[in-house]
Amino acid sequence: MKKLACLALALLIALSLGTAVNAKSLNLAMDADPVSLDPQVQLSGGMLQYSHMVFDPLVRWTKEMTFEPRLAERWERIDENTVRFYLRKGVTFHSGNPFTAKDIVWTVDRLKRSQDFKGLFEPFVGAAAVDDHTVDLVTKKPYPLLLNMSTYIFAMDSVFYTGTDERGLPKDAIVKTGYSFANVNESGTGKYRVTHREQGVRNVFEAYKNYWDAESPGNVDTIILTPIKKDATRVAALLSGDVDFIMPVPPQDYDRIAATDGVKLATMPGSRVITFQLNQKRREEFTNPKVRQAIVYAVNNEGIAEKIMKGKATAAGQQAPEGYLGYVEELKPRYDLAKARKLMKEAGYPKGFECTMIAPNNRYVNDDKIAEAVVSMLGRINIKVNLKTMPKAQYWDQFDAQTADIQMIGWHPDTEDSANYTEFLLMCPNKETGYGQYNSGNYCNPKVDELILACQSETDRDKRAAMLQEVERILHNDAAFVPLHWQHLSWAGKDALNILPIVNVMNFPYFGDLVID
Amino acid sequence: MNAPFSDKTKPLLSVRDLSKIFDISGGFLDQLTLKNGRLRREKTTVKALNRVSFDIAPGETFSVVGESGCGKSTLGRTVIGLYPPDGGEVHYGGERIDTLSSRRMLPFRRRMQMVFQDPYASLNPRKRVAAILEEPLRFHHPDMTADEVGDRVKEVMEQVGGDVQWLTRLPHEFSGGQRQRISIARALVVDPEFIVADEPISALDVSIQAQILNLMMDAREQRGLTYMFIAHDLSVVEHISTRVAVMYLGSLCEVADVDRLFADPRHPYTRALLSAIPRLGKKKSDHVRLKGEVPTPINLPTGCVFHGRCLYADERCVREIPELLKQDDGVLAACHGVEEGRL
Amino acid sequence: MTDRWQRFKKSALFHDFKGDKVAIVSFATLVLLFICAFSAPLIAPYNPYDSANIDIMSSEIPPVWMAGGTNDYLLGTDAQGRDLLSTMIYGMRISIIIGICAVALQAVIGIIIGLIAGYYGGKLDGFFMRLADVQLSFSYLMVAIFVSAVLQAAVGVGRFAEIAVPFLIIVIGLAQWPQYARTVRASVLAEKKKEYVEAARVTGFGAHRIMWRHILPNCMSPILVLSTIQVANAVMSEAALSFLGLGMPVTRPSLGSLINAGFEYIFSGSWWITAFPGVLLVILVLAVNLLGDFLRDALNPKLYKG
Amino acid sequence: MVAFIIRRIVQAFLVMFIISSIGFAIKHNVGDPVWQITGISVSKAERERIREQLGLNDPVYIQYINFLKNAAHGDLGQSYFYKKPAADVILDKAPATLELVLVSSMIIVVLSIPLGVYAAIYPKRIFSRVVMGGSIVGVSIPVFLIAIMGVYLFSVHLGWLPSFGRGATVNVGGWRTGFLTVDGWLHLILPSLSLSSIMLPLFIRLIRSEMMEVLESDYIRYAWAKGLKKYRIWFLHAFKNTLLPVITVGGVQLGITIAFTILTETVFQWQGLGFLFMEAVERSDTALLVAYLMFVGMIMVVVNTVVDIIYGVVNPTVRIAGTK
Repeated sequence: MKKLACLALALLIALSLGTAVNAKSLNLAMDADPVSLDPQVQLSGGMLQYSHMVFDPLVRWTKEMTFEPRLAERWERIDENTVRFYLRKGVTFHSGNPFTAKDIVWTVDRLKRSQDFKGLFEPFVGAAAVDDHTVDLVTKKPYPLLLNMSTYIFAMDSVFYTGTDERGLPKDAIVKTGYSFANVNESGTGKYRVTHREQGVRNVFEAYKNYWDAESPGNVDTIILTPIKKDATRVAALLSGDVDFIMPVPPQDYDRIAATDGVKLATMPGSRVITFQLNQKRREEFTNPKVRQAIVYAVNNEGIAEKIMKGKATAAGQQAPEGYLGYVEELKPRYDLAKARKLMKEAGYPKGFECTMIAPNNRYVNDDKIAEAVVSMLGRINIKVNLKTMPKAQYWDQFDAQTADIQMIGWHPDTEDSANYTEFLLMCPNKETGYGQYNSGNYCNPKVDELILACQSETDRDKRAAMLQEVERILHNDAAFVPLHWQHLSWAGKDALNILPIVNVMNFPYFGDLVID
Repeated sequence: MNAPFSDKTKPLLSVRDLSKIFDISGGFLDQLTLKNGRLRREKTTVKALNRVSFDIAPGETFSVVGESGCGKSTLGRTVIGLYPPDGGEVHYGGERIDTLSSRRMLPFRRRMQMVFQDPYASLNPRKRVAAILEEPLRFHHPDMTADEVGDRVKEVMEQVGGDVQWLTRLPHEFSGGQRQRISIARALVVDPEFIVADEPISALDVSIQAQILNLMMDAREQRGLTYMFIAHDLSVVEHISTRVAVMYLGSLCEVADVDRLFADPRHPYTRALLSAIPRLGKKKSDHVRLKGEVPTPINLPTGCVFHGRCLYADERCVREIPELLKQDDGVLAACHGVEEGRL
Repeated sequence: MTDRWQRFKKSALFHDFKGDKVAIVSFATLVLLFICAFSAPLIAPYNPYDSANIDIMSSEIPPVWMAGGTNDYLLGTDAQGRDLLSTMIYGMRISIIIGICAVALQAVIGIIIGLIAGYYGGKLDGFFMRLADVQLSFSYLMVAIFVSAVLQAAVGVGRFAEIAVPFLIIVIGLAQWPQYARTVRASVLAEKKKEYVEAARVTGFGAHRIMWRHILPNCMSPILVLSTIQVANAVMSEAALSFLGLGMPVTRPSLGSLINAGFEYIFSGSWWITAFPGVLLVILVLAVNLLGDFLRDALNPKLYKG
Repeated sequence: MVAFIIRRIVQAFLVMFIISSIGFAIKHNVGDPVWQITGISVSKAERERIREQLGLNDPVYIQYINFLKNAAHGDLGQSYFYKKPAADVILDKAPATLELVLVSSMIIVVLSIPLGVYAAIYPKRIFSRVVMGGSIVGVSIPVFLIAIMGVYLFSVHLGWLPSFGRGATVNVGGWRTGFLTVDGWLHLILPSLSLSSIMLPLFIRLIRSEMMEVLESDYIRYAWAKGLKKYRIWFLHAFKNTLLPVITVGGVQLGITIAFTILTETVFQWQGLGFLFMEAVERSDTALLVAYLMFVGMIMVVVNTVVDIIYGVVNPTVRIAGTK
């Protein structure tokens, strides 16, 4: 019976490919597809994109980086540790179960157990149901980012996920590497249900008929998501008309897509900063701030942004992009080759030195090409760099072991907040607290640590901004890292798609709101 | 040079009970067969030599004759050490040589040489004649100067009737007869005392055969060589040999001085062979016809290997292997009939 | 030396060569490419390894005859701003070095094993040939991928650029030895039966001397023909590995990694980054293959099939 | 025959053992899977706990013994990415590759035999020269270059053919086939042509040279002398004897074809084993890597066996290779 159903479904898909015009279906190609149907199994861009299609969060980010009510209709701060959410009524899960405050309590409990999310929800005590449609989120101490974190609370159907499945295993188990009920079944409140999933090959999402958001203009009933990993193949698929929408778009093809009739390109500045870290423990030279500054001055990051990123990146002089609390207007990119050479001479290395560099080749946009360009730029101040690029699967191991003197890392804060950059990348590495987990430069400045720790419980926005900006200035003057650019986000699709209204800086296109003309 | 072995009373080469078995059954897995539903390991072997014994005295030309496939080439190769024997002993100049390591064997390599049948295959096609001749010399006499080597090569070349100009050429530029001269020169260049000649003329044109034979006989005269001459052509053997051994299916039938053998063959197989030689004035009815065909050496007949084809075979011949026994006149024959005086 | 040359001029091989236009043209092409490759520092307009010559701001300049092209860069520049012509010449040098050395390595391993297996036979032969069977049942590409994964981890990452060339030589060399071993073994088995080998043994020569000085020279024509084919194969293998991202690093590109790097630009209009190295690679491999074809016809060796 | 079977079984075990060892050797070199299954902001301690849970902290030999134990029961481990047993994933993806290889093999057979035979019979004709010239050019173009050019020309430029993937597939008893839909066939064209581009020229040349050799032989001359019809001579006598070496080489080449699927499938995003393999390398999905190696090794042993048997059927004068 199951086989017959599969057969019928496959035939249906085959037919629908031929008659896609009236059905308002979307053929979507991304670089990867969701690794699981369980939204809490992994914290990654792909999983959050999936979560926004199939599940709904309490609140979500708008394009302007404000909060938009979703399952929570409104919210208010009750005391310094608690925010009360008033939930939408009449919402049902895909299973048909009604959505209540119990589901939020259950979801937050599970988030605190999830290996990937427990870190983010560490400041939380938990959620408490006040009544069926009111729930309190309680933190351990005043927490300025409570709403930011609420965007991660995607309501899961507590009834559906409770109990044991036919194998006798608990349905709520979070399993990363094998079977679990939640990995292959879903019941969310989102616009789309997963009707067919062949991992890595094809995923079909169909609109849920009892979806609560009747005001959304979105008119896409079926989404067929195909992962296409190789950039050129993804672009070829769009250009040959095999798919309607691709993300991300490789910069080298921006012009071509923009110039092709029938397809269009949409880009937006992003908040992922690409940097190099100079390891002061491996290289004595890098402990000298003049050498670090010389390197920053030698790197023409505006050239990289213009040429390698085809102008679709913003050259950076600090960690946080414009719009973030910590952003400091006057910290600009500092390319100046003459000054770089002078600094090298002052530091006592007019003849330069030799060192090693590693970078991934499939993690960030054009990561290997950027690294290669930086190698030749450093060559101009006589620093001879041996570069090795590798797939991300091997990269993080090497990064963590700090096998090279200069290492690339890009960072996008899960909290959409300035402090997050510094906490992971530049605070003094500390095994107990976990701060500085990705600080392979081993930069350590107690003043920076002090400021970041203080701002974690500072709920006054202006005071907090001042602290974060102070941090950026210190890092800038110390040349604590080599800032390159903020990657732009890019999407491309057929002309009939109204892409711009649904995309945002987090790179979670809200496909539920997509309108196809 | 040959002084220690000029003693004519002691044999130069002595072969005792020499046996050689070739295993043609392949690897372990190929030996497995299914018999009556059970897996068994079976070896397939060819008994090329069965307890062959003879002596060769210094200065002799000892010929071994027999049909093709009778094991005479194997005998030559085993004697000279190309094949390790599976039984028996080979003594040379009083010393047992079949068990020597290749290093201990080296001095004998210089004293024993071989001439091969196929002049096209026996010269390395990639080497110039000079190299073919010089290499053995340099190998055995590392202390010789280049001039000495050159002189020695030229000398041998002249002796075999070759031209000094041949030295710079490659083997494919020569005719079969010329190549065989070069082969002989290669054997002679290390100044051996004993040469195994494995049908050295059978691949040559008839007109050339005599020249090569004469060359070999001249060399024997000049150098006091001892030959073991392997042939299937009795008429040639008659001319050059001092003694003749007749072989059949890996066993010796008869060993005798050449005159005795041709005048008075004892073994029925020798008789049949001799009767096949065309001679003037010979009646056709004298021709002894053998029945049947040569059996395969994979499954040797019981008793006398010749019994299946022998006109005189009786029940004892089927049962018992005859010994090579000395007759009154010194002829050795392995035949129950001869022993019993039936023949 | 002149003597040898005279003799070579009289040989059948040279006679055939003179009569074969395709062989002459491909040989001339090959000689030209080799000269270009090995005099790269002299003839290439720029040194692509010297970062002083590389400016990111002059990336993706089209060839001189196209709109936007400049006389400075005859065939344009690549995505890093390197002169494409110079990069190709240097890249070809790397491809050729890897190709030839990898074949030399396979040949050495294969010939030693083939000689030993063929000459001694028995268990040794069985062992090596089983090993060759097993390895051949995986194609060289897969073997190369494994070996490269293992070796890459073994050498660490820092110095990879410096050891990349010997690394690829070893990878391709280890992946391809069975071809040689089988061909050599087959020839040795045929040669071993010939009487000149017995003559050598009768003279008392040791096994090594017989194998190397007597048998091996007679196996040269299949080895020569196989070697030309294998050089072409090795150049292609290197390109394939580089295409999969397992080959030469981007800072010292071979033709294969140039094609791979350019592949991403094929839709963007900068087709020359992948097209020119691609054409050069095809010409190089084609010339070697045509020459191999000629040798095969002229020497008519029995190659081991399969 | 007994020897033959035992030899094959021994060889299969040998292959499997070597592969599993190699698989294990590279397992620790293709990266740490824990990085692939966790988000980047997960803490170090949390990662260490996962590693411990997965048994990745055990000594290598213990992991290897555990692996062999499980493998003996047919369990090749769990794919981290697919969250399923690796063997299941392999079996899921195998149809795609097998169909691709099958279609390319068909293309090779259908084209190479007539072209090779023609070029052998009429070596001087213009068309033969074109075929032979074309084939040597074909041998000299890397398969990925042909694939790229194909996509550029037929998909992007002309828009005639799809550029990636298998298109619509139909599940027939667990075998997901692209043969039953028009879309599936359209998707097959470019990948199968690219894949056959490497072997087709080789086969044309092989068939031609073998056929020419046979045509030169004495018994064919004798057949001419007997006055047999030319088609009878060409196809019944000469071609039949040409087949033997072609079959032997063909079997080995099939293995190479399977490896070249890695290149073709990468360019076309063909969801088969080759693509899976490269993805598994990139994701350090080590159980899949080992399972893939063992699967391909198994296929090769089977193919070699079949080739030997066919060889024996086509030419009864030689018994199955490896027996006396």
